Amino acid sequence: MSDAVSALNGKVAAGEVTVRDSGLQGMIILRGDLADKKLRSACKAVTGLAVPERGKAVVEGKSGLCWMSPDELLVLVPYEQAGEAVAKIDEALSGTHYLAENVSDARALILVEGEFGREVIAKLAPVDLHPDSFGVGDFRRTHLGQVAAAFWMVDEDTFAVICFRSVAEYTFNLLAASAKAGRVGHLV
Amino acid sequence: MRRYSAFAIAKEAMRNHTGWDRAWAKSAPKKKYDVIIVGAGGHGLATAYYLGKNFGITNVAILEKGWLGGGNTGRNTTIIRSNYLQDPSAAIYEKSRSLYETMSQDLNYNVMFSPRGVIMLAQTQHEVRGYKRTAHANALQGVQTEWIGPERVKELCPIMNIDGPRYPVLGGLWQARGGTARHDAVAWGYARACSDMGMDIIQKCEVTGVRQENGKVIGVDTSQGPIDCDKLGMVVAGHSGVLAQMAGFRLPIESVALQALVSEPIKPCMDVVVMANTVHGYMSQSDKGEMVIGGGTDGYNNYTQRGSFHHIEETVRALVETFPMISRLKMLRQWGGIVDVTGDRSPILSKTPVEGVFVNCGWGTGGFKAIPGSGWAMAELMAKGQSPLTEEFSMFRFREGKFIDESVAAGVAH
Amino acid sequence: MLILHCPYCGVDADETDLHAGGEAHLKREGPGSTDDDFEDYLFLRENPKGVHFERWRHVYGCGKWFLAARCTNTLEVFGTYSAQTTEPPQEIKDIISEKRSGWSWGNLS
Amino acid sequence: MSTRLAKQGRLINRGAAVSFSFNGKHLRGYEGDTLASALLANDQMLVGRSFKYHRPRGVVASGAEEPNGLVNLGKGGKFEPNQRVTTTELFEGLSATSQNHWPSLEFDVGAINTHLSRFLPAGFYYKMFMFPRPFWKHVYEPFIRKSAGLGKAPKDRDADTYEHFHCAVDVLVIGGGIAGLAAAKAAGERGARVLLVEQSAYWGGRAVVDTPQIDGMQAEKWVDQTVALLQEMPNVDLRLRCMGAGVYDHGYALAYERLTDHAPSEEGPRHRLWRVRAKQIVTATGAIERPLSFAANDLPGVLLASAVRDYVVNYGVSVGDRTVVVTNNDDAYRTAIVLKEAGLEVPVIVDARDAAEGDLIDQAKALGIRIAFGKGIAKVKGGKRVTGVALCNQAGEGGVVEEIDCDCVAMSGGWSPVVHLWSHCGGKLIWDAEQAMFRPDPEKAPTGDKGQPFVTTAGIANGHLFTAEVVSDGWAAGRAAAKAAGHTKKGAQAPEGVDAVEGPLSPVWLMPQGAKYELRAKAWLDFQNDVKVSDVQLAAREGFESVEHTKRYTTLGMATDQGKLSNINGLAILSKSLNADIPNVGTTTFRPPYTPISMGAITGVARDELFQPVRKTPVSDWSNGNGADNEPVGQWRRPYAYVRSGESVHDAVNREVKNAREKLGLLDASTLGKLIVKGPDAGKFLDMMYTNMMSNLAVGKCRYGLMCTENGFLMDDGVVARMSEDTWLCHTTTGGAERIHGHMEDWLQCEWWDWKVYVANVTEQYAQVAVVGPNARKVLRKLGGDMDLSAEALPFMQWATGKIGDFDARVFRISFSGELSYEVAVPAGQGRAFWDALMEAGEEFGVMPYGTEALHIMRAEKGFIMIGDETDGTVIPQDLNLQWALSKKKEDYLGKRAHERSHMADPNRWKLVGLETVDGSVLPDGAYAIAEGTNDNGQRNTQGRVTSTYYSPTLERGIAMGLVLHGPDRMGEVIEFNKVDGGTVAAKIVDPVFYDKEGEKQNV
Repeated sequence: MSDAVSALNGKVAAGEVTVRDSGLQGMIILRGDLADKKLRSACKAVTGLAVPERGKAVVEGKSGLCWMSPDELLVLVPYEQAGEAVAKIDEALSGTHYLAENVSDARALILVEGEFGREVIAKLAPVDLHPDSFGVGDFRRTHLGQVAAAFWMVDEDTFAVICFRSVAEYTFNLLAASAKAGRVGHLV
Repeated sequence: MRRYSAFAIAKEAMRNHTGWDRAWAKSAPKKKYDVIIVGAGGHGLATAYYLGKNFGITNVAILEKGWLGGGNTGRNTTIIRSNYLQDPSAAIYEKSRSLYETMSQDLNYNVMFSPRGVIMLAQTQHEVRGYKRTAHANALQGVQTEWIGPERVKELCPIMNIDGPRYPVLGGLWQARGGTARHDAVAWGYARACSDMGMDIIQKCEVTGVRQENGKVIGVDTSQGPIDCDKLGMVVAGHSGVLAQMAGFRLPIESVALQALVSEPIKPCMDVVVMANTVHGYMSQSDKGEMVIGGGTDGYNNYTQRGSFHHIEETVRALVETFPMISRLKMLRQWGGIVDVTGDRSPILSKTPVEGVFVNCGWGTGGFKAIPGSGWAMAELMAKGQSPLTEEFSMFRFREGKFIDESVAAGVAH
Repeated sequence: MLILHCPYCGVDADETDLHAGGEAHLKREGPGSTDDDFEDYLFLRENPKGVHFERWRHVYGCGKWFLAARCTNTLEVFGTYSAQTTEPPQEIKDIISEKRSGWSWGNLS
Repeated sequence: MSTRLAKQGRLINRGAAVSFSFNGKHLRGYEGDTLASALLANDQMLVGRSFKYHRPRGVVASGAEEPNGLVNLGKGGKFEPNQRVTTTELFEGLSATSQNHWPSLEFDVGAINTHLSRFLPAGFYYKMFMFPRPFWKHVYEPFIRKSAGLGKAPKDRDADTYEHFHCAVDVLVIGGGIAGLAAAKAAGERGARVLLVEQSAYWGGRAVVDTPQIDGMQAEKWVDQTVALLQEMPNVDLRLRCMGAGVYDHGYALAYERLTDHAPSEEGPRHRLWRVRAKQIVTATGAIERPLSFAANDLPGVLLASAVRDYVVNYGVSVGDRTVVVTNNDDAYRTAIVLKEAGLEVPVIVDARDAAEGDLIDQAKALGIRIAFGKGIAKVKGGKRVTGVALCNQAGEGGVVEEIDCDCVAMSGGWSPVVHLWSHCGGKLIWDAEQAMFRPDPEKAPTGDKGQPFVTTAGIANGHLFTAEVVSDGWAAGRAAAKAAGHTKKGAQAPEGVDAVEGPLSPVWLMPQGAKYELRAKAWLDFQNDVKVSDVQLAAREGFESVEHTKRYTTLGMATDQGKLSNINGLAILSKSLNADIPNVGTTTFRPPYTPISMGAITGVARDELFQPVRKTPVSDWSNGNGADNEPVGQWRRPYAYVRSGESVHDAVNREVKNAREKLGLLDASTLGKLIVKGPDAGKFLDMMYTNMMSNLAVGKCRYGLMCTENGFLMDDGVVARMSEDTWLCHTTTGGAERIHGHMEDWLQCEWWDWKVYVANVTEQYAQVAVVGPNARKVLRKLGGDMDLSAEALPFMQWATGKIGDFDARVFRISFSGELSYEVAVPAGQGRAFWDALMEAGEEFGVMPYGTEALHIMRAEKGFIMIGDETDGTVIPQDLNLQWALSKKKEDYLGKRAHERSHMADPNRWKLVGLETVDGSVLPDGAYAIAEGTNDNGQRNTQGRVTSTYYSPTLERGIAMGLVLHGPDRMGEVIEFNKVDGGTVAAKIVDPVFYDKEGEKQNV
């Protein structure tokens, strides 16, 4: 197949807090009964990870599972494996009521790296990002500025932000502008 | 009634203005009236005024639970226009606009009607088509409007950024005789005239019940005791649902908050009213110099007269994009009003299931401009049982699926 | 600026994450229904100055619709609950009755 | 004269001189000065002109309540009108000009109004300017507008940036005076997450000026110590130059942080708007001193007593050499004492009270200051500044008993708690007759999302005038707030304050009590808007009995200071005039913000490219680089046409249409919505969503579908393809993807929640390209791959997947143009490469991209409807002759019941037809078909309207579609359409399919 390019095609805005395109990432919408054994083992099979609790995400490298809603997971796998992962899930869940769609190209994954990354996000999202309230392992769907987005923390100084492909540039510029404007000094 | 004039003022000046009497009389409720109007806002007072002026019905009481003109009449952004698309709307709003032209003289009270002109901006191809359609409709409705290009828009409003990167201005619908008026003065002027015709304006008088006898209204219970009447007009905007409930029927309306704000006053820089519906904001400059700004309504039912701040934010964002210079002005004051919105966002002027009870509500975000026309039409409906201006605005139209939808041409209607 | 608790993802969602969907517990009227019932279903609303049952969608969050019992006069929220129900849960009715004397389910508040 | 003192000035750094300019005059001040203190230090007493009478005005206050000292600040992109001199910190190079005068501040023609003032009482404009009618718009109003309006309008684009910040705290403390500090400390010690904001540039509020004792030390020391302690606490954030602007429902509050106003050369945002979610809010917002209402109290040189004190203590500036203090309370004695100790003259303290005792009074006496009890000021003498006062008996009518020369008057009518933030969200007030003030009613606090009170008020703002009460009240409020937020750790005990013993104040609303009209007509209540005692009394006489009426009639409290100085005095005068108690007359509602905040701050980063999101397809960049003339469609920007150099947009559109019809056109169709609907009940569900049948669509086939709202109106359309036994793919319009997805979820979640259906929006997963024209098949074959694209293998209205070249493709044989057409979807990541490949391979076949206008024209030539053109929210399928798409077999679908209503079944609804002008011209957009006569409202009757109209390059004439009364039965009939200029155009009613009626071109 022809070489795919991510929406932001490697864009980077370096600074005290750096905003960068994380590149191609395999993503699968999986809707179904999250308590169902078949579904849980299928998730395990394609990511090697266990289904997270409500409001959480488990991510290791390019693989992960994010809790999107009571009947939806976002399955992360390496980009080139997305197709076969969907096929695996289809096979495992055939006969049950579920939906699995490859949406790797429908979204963009942006990394926000740096000490006051929390504050960069907090400038844009109506979410309590105090360390006591949000940390590594938590997953949140909300809006950044005027677009839908979801994020989790890769580590204490890194946020991973997902948005739709069509607004990747807007979201990137929004994050870059907020990073450039500097620290607030509140979330410490 | 003591006539107001420069001469009268000069005369009073010589005796330290000790000769002025009350603008409207203070009245206690009588036992019975031919007509009771509930709600001494602009629409209620205008209804009473035209009942007297056009039909000689002056045994009228206007009941107000707070102070007259204290509801949406005193909370809106005072825009007056009649460039509506649908025939019934154009008819009543143009009637209204034309009454505004001579209101100061008719009432001998300067309501400062200022036909400075209203531009509805077209910023998408869809809007271009919508407003060209409105212009064609208006031409047949006797409403003076004109489709104008971007250059003319800029000429009429130099502070506007017409080639914004996001939504360049493609043109606009221009109504030269639209404009603004002093909202409080409209209520005060009508109140003074009603009082002069011998009508009773009773403030701080809350209606607590609607009394009926075999399906016909016979009076109301109020915080100042029961009052009898032959006919009852409910003209209480945001609270229409509550009143209808007292009368035992429901209305196809919901009450939501509409917000507005003003900037600090600056020297004149904007001589027209501009409405930008794609970005959801509109702005004009008051005689005091404040930029008067409004936007859309909240999405949820609300009686608090407090809206959500993010709507203010969206509106200001939109207007900073359209008028970049306001970025360095400051918001002086923001406030909210409760508007009642119907299923098709057009008003209700109608008989009701209860004989003798008439309702005037559902003006949503567009009530102020309609005050005189609404009063005129409502008076005719109450006096004669029908009016060509109210024909299509019956509360029963929803049952038949016969809607009057203005959102067709514009996003928000103010 | 309201906050509503999303019963699905468990977060206290900011109003800007939500979309209001009007009165809840409406009974759909389809073909064969009378004009009165159909008008009632589509247009006539309680619009109370007081306790209101309404639909909200956590549109920027989990995307789920949920229901809320809220006072339109004070904006107090008595509780939020699943949209997959035709009546508010008893516990929420109890909370309301306790806070708004004289209120009862089904009557206009 | 006003000047800089040799000593004093705790806030200024005499080591650092700062130069600035006022009205072009170059002046010097010190670091730490406000513009007000610096102007006074330079003897610039006159700072502006009033709104109505253009009276000369000087600084009255020292804080946010200042009504007179408003200036134009800065230049170009940093220009800002109406900046308050008392809250503007001095910086190097600051340049300010005074406002609202012509030609100059010293000589202002508008000042003629002050001589006409007796002809311009409250509301005069309601009573005149009515004749002749046109004069209001053309003569009177322009004049009034010109003389009103204060500052200049900015001209240039804002050169600064702004930002927002969201945070959630347990306790938000507003106000950094001793009450606020005590509250923050108490809350912080108990483990609460605390944000403490102070609008000014320093901590301590009034206490640091009046230096009482707290915990056995000078207030200033206590403040420094406490601030240091708070800065040590990790759970406490302190912010100076950050004003609590507004309190909203459910614990939402706005704080307005001014980051670089005091240092414009610094990098970064100018303002930051904090959107705080607080479990509890403590408003420790202090109080504002009230002016006294005596004749000519508006002259430059008449200030609040506290302000005179502030200028000496904080800035080492004396407003005058000889200051007369006039008061009805003890506090103002502090001013006299401070002045005396600074070596300045205080000829007399005019005390309206008959007698009073207290420490301060003794102290004043000990300093040898004369005190005149029972006296008042009959009149202040002077023109552009104070030259003296005439004393009278407070009990009398103003007969002058003595005249005293002075160049400054320090007045105090008592203190009004700042209750604005308490009131913003519904907190109620009670009238405290003893202290003559409104203060918060603790029983009626604003309530939050659980119905719980979430605002408490502390200190002077809560009606406690004395240090001891202020600090303990602040401490208690902080502790209570922390507790309410769930934090109960042990903390230190309440701080203890010590006060001078003061006697009670006696309310003075008018000076002298029985002032004659001449005096009342010169006694100002609202300085900026020129509202005088006589105006409020006139309003009362004329029946404006509600305080809201009076406020609006006289404009009292409507100026940029929002009545901070005038509300209570005005209210008192009104209630006296009505012989009613103040609480019965009520107070006006307070609206956010506390003081004005910049529109820039409200906008935040959402300007220019970040104003709104621009959605892009994988092909957008290519289009923008190749002449795309974009039109906004929702948040997308779609190419309207690809314009080549030397041609007009119109030429381009015609070229694109012709080329697609004759050779090969490409359309970026990626914006079309794509929804996957899957599950055992998916078919049943789609049968409810669409008016026509979808459950019986065969796998591999496509069907055009219509969607109606439950109210019966057309809401969307698109091609539905069946992917597998339990999976459908629904295409929506460009604007429709999110809307229709939400619509489906709504019905699934809220109505048919037991149905087994999942929906996923995969719109952006694919780049979709419409390959259109006689050469469509050729170009795809040339790209190669493994798909059989022959008419036999892939006939019209079917779809297949496979490889085209090395692209994973899903190919739909659907056509919106009437040409041979393939819509090819490839993964978005390969979209651009696919487009490039098509452009390259298509070269030999005459490929050209085309935009939305060509798309519209081609569909119109084929008589296909367009949602948004033929539909407008009032149109039902029957109007468009789409009955065939309304399933008879189905018992129910959204809109079916609605269509049974009388008006929708009405045979007289306008119906879709084609229209051809007799002269071949293009019908005007939105024209109406006129009918005979007029309706009851005198409006011309109509019988139809144009819904789309274009020039057809294919047919080389104008073609249109429209809705016409009984249209389909009137084929061939000619009707007239109106033109805005009054003329009409004749058009023939024809079949809406103008081109290739048999569809031969698409079925090959």
